[in-house]
Amino acid sequence: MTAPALASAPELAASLPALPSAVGVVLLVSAILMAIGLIGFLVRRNMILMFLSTELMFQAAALAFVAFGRMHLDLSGQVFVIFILTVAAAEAALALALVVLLYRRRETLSADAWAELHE
Amino acid sequence: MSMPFAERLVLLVPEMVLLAGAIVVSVMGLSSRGIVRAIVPWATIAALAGSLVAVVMVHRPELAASADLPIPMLGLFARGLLAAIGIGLVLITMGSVDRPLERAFAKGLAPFDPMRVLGGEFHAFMLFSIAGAMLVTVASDLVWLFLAIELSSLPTYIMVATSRGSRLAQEAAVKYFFLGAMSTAILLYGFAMLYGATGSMELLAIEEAMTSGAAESSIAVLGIILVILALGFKITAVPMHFYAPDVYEGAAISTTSFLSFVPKATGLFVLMTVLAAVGWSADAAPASLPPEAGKVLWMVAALTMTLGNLGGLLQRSIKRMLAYSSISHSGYMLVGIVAGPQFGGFDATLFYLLTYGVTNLAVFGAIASIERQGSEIDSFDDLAGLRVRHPWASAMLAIGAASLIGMPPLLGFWGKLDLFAAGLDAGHVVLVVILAVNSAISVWYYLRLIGLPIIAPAGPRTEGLESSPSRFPLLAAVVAGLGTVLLPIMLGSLVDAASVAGPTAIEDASPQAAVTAP
Amino acid sequence: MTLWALLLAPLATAAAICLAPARTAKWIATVGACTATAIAVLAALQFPHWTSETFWPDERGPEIFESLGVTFELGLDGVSMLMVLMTVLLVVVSVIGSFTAVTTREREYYAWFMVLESCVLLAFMARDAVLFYLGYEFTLIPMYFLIAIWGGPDRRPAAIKFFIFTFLASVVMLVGIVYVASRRAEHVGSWSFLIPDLISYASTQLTAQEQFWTFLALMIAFAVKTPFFPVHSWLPLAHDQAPTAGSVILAGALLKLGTYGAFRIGLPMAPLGGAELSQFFAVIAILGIIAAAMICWVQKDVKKLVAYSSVSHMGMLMLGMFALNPIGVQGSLIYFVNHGLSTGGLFLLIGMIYERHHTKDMDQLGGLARTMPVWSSFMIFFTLSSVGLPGLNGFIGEVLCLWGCFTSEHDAVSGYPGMLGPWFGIIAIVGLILGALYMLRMVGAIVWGTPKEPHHPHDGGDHGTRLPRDMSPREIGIMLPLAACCLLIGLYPKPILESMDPAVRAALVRYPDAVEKVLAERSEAEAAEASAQGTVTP
Amino acid sequence: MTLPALLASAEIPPFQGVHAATSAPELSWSGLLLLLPLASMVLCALMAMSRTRTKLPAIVTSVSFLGMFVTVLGLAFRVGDTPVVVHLFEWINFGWTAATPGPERAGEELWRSITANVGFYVDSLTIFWMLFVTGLGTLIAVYASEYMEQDRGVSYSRFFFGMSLFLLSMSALVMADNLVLLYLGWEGVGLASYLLIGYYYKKPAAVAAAKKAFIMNRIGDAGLALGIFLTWVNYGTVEYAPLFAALSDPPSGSGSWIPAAIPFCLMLGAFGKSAQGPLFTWLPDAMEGPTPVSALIHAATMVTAGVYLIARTFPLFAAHPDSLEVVAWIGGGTAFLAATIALAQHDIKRVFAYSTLSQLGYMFLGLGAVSTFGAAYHVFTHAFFKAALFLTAGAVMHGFAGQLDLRKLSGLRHLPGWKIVSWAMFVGCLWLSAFPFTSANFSKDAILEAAFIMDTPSYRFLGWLGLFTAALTAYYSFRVWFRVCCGPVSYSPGEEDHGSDDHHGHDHGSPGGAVRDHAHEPATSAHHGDGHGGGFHPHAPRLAMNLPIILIALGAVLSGIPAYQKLAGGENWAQQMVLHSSAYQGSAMPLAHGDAAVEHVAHPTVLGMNPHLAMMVIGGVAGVLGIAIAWWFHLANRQAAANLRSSLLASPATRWLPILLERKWFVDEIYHAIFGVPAWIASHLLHWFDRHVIDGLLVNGVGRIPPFLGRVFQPLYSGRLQGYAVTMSISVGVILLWALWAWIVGEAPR
Repeated sequence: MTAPALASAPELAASLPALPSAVGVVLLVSAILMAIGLIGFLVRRNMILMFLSTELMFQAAALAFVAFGRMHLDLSGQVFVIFILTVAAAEAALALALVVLLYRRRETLSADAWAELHE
Repeated sequence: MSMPFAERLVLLVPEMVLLAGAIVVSVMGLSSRGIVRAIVPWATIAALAGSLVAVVMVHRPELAASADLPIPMLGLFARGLLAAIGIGLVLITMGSVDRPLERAFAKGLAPFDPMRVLGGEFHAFMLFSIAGAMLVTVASDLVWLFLAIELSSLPTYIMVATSRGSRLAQEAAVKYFFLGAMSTAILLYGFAMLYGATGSMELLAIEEAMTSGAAESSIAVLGIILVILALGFKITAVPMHFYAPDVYEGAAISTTSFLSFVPKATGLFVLMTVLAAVGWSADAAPASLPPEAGKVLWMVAALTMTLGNLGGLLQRSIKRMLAYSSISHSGYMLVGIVAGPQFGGFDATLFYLLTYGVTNLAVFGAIASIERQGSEIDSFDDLAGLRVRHPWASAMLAIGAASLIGMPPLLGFWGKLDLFAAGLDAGHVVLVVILAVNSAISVWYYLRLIGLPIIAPAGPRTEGLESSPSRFPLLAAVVAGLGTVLLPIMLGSLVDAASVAGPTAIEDASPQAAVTAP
Repeated sequence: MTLWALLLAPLATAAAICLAPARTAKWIATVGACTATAIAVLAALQFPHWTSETFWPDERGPEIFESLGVTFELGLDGVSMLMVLMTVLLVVVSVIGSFTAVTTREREYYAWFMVLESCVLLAFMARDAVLFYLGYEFTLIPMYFLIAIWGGPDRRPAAIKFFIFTFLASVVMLVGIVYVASRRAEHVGSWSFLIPDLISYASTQLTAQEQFWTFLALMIAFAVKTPFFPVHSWLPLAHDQAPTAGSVILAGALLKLGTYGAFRIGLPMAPLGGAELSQFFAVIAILGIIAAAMICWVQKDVKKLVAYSSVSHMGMLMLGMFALNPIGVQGSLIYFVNHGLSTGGLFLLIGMIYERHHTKDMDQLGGLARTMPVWSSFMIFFTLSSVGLPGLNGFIGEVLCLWGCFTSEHDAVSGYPGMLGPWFGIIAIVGLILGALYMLRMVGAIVWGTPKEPHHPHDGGDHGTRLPRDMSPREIGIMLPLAACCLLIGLYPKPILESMDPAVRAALVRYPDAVEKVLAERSEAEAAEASAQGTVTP
Repeated sequence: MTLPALLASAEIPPFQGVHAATSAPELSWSGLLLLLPLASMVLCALMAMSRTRTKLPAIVTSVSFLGMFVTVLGLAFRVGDTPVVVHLFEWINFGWTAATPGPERAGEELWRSITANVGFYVDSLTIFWMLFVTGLGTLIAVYASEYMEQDRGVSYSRFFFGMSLFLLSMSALVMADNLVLLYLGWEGVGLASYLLIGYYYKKPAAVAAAKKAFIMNRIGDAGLALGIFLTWVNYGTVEYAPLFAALSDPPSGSGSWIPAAIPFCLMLGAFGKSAQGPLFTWLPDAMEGPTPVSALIHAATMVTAGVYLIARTFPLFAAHPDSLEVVAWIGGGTAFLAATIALAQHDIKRVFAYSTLSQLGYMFLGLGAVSTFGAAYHVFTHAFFKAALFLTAGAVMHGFAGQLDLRKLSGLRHLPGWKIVSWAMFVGCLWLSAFPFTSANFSKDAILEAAFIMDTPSYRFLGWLGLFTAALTAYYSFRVWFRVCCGPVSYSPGEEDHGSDDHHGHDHGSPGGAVRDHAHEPATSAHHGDGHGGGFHPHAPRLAMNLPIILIALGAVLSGIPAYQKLAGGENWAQQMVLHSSAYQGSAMPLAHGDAAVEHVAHPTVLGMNPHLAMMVIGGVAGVLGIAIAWWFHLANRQAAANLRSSLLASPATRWLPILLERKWFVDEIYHAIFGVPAWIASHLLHWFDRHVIDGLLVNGVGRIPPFLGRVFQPLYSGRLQGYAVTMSISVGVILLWALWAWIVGEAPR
């Protein structure tokens, strides 16, 4: 099913000269998403929110993959996104389990509560 | 180029063995019969041994050459090394997981509760992680690479959290997990950039795009640097190394020993693979790395070894000191990668990884073999005068530390010599001098590992020390220590094994050719 | 085969000591050390002719690190033969000399001593630079233990400083060696660390600048080990704190590794660098001669005094070496042996006093000539050997070093142009006077004068009763061979000088041209500067 | 007339150069000169070990010395006018091919070598020197066998060990065929001197004196070594025969400073050994040693080694006449200075020690005035009379329990058993005063005469200074004799019987004891005015001491024979010995040796007289005058001396004179202030610098850098998860920005 689309890709690319700028916009969004995720990760003390921020960063990368896949007219970018989602799910499970464990121990979700190990 | 799927699958037999072993082990761990649970570590070792045999049998050059790998023979040495060191790591772990629980079960103080035992899972996670690390070396595209890295990483987070009941372990797990997730995001972003620059997920295709100039170089540079930095987390390289001291200190000693080797090896393998894919390989003539990436790598190497050693000087905790030591050794190994495959740099790094792995086993095993009232020791004060009651452990500590210093004729020296040679061959005189000075700085704190047990008189703190109930950590230490002393005798074959892996092209299988390529 | 046996005999002894009961340790060690001596003498007898220019035996060793061409190749020439003989002699003496001094952890002590001997011998016999480095570096470990376990009150910091200081310097040397090897590999196409290979490449193919840096890198290690004046500060501490036998072997063998390295690797490897830097190192050497001698003069601790005198002597030795002519280099080589014998003897004698009186303080001792006449005679003898009295060994080395320095000038009578010349010698000769000054001060304070022995409250303990007041036959027995060697070398140095001659000339073979070249460049530079100024001023 | 002018106007036979030496392997038995003392040394050491209490060491030593004397006699009959080289065995000897033969000899294989073997260069000068060295050595060994008898045991053996070592070294020094072997002997005699001065090692003064002697000598030795090195650098050899041959070539005129510096360096060596000029202070202190040692080493033989050195290497000096003038000035100055100090000393041995200095000064003046004969002959005569003086002083010391203060001894002449000593001392003093027609008069005159013959203002001044010093010499020598041997009998024992034996040694060494004794001194001497108080009986010397005293005094008398020969119109034997050696032959200039060279030249005159005659007259007058003054102050009117001193001290204008003389011109103090204290301070500073700056600041400081840097980075490891995250992200950001910037910058020129 993808074969004809791929076959026609060069024409498609030639017919859409504005495409790179479109990809650029998506990439920009991806970068902004990444930045938001990072900033969220850095400033939020709640571990669940922090984890959500990392998810945001993952999705920023996924967005970039999609954008580049579109740019190269290659489906593997989108395939990668599927895997990212899977891994993100696994990480989420792990994260939540961990958070529960930690909450039991300290009864707080603040990351700052865990600073016993230091120089 | 490509080959039937079934044949390709043969290359993955070692990983399959491990995964199968992991499943079996995790089930066995839930058995209500103590004897079955006691077999778990042995089953783990059996899986690793089987995997080792499988690696040697299946990783044939012609098979590897047709598997679209940027460094076809990396898998042979790397996977063999992982399996072999893995056996030692399992030995060090023996008797430490679930110990109070098992004792209670044995004495009948508590009824068996499958929800509370961890042994099976723990060992399964070890196998999963090692399997992930192995997969990295036979990954032919970015998706594989990413999945393999995650397979290797995710179990380690849980291992840290569950390695011991202490709060510290949980704190370590928090730090490790969250920072790990962040670095994974960065890695993903880097992969995205690479993909964007070259338009392909296939590593060989990326290589072709990079070397032919078809790639968008600015995005590629960005991608490479992001990948390097993100992998810095796995190999504890500056600036992504900050978690290491805390995590190493917080986790149980057995897990720390695991962390100091398997993730680091994974990171290095990925780094080599990715860099080879972007043109830093001997069969790309001339091998080239975007200069900015090369400089970043150079700086990272120099800073990593320096900051690692500087940090190591100030520690009172053995595990924390070993964390810094591990950071600095990552810096040393990066020198080989900076030098590049055409000067035998990857060979040197791989060989160094071997020496580091063996030596580390000796040190960690020795420390794991001693404890105080059932909990592990972690202060230098505990080591004073150790030789009186624990001669073997102190001897292995001394040998291990001497090897980590790079004292000839121990194994560590030869690794360092190889790095020196590669670095100087590639013309990185300053970097090598930094390496040399760093190994002198490291003497400072390693000397305490040598001196305190053997020289210092037994202090009040040494009174309560006893051997850990399992003798296998000590066995691992002694075997590794003897290896440190005796392996230099068969240096030739070890280096050959590492050299086969380094050159990215099968044609240049002889090490000389790679080294002396004009 | 003999050399392998020589290398393995001490190791086997060490293993035997570890396995046997503790009270037999010293006897096993004695037997082992004597066996090594016997093997060394055997090697000396087998040595084809003392004036052979090539190494003996001339056979390839097994490769141990094929990809880098590291080879386990042993071989001796006149110089290393001499070093080996001295080392085995000193080890025997030190082992026997430790019988009563070391009473704790005897097995470990003698085992480490044997390991140390093996390392030193390996460094002297190695024909491969990495092998040399191996022996050179591993000596640190046994020595570290010897100092840190059986040493004086400040032993731990002393041992650590010793270890780190010399380690830091020697890794720099390793960088230098590997650099040369890598350049050679690039040029020739295959790696080799064999010293002759490296030398024949480096001395001819490297540029002047490369040779300069190579030489500097190598000499940093050797200067610290030797030690040169500003980087000597580990030595007095180490000597002061080491047990007697440790000091003996430190002075006699370990310091010689530095000078031997400078002779075997440093000088021939980078002639242009050596020529360029010879003045610099000579100035440092002279500074060391004089400054260390003056520091000796105000020492109260006898052992520290002798330690600083080592620094002063090593300055003289290096001055001879940097004369870059056969006289000076011969002198410095024979100085290796002399210093080992006389300083070793002095350390042993001081150790005997320390065993008896538990002090090394000059102010607390005096007039020992009365209570210990035999000891005093030996003390005076070795002092005289140390100050370079003609007829004893010290003189030969000292006079040849200075001699070489004097004639080391452009258009020298010796036919070997050098960079130093009479002015260097005239300043260095002050060391002769200062040497007598501080050594006689020591002798005057402890041998002569009104008898004075320290009060030791815990006398009658373990040491006081077992040792005779004066030297025991065992102690006389270990001093006699040293004294005999001193006398023999002093009166008939000819065989030694002859046996070293080919090695010396081989080491210097590129120097006349190198010196000429450096001198020519300097005069050109001066001329250019002068002409530049000449054009500016008018 | 300046030297070059003298050279130009000389009507002397054309200069021939030093006779080429011939090799004489058949004379290798002369190696006995080394073997005999070596054997005796070894035997003494063995006897010390076996703790013998017999006189065996003395016997062995005396016999071996006698054997040496016989050997020298044998050599004297075998060796004629040509020097002979006897090769014994190889010592330092190796060679190599010159790498760069130099432009004029390009292409040649040039063989260079360092050759310093153990071999003898035997010519008449050698034999002349060895004759009196071994002869006196034998006699003094016999003397010492009795003198040291209280010390029988280990110390006795040790003493004779030292004596043997001394003669061994001395014969190496004198017989050597190269400068390096000479240096061996040179240091060897220094060592022997060190060991023997420090013989009474429990006395701090003796230990200090020994050390001082060795150090002062070592300074000289450094000069000698310097001279040797420079000689080789310039001439390519240190063996006499090739060296003299090289000197016979016309000078190459390279203009190098080295050949001109050589004599000055050698001179420094000679001054050190002979206690001249700036290096004189060790010799008076050396009198702490046993008296036979003072007699043999510090008066008769060792201290003349400097004279020997200059005489032996005279061709080197003659090539640079400026150096000779310096020698003359140093010699003349020391002669005068030492004589003035001797005026005010009370210790007999010290007086004699300063007289030795003074006489050595004459010898150097002689060398400087180009009269090697005068110098050598004075060495010869001086050896005998000074040995005699010391031996008599030793006998007094031996007999009076260490008493040497000439104020506390009187009228020995009249005591039973002391006749021989008194008259031998008289002979010594008379000779020392250079009384007319004594041998010393001839030898001293030869020196002074030469100074006048040089006829330059500076030499003339030195000549007059020498004459004035001669008067002083006569005064102080007879001051001793008149005080000690004449006048009323009175004595008080010394504080120790030479502090030698072990059971007395402890308490005598302490300075406190000495002070106490001095404090009690007036009462003691008054009480024991009759000389028999407190049960003290001086024990007069017995045969073993008397015999050598007689023989040496006789030798002093007979040492005039060569001069009498000359007066009788014959050949002066001693002069012939010197003239046939390098001391004359190499000197490329007319030497003031009296006959052959000088008498044909128009002489300058002294007070209208021929210098030779003038010296006889003026010297004689000066001597008699000195003796007369001594007689007035120290025999006829002893109180006058004390009065004079106190009146001098009373006047501020003159008080410096006695103080300066008694305190030896403060030379020791000045040296201490100029060299000792600064060196001490510098050493302490260096030690401080070494410990605190090099080790403390630099080494430990560098050592502290890594931990310090580690601490700088420590705050980054705060333990807070997000702290780490921030650091990581910022670092990643910075690196990315840098990469971007680098990429843009790098991209631009691409």
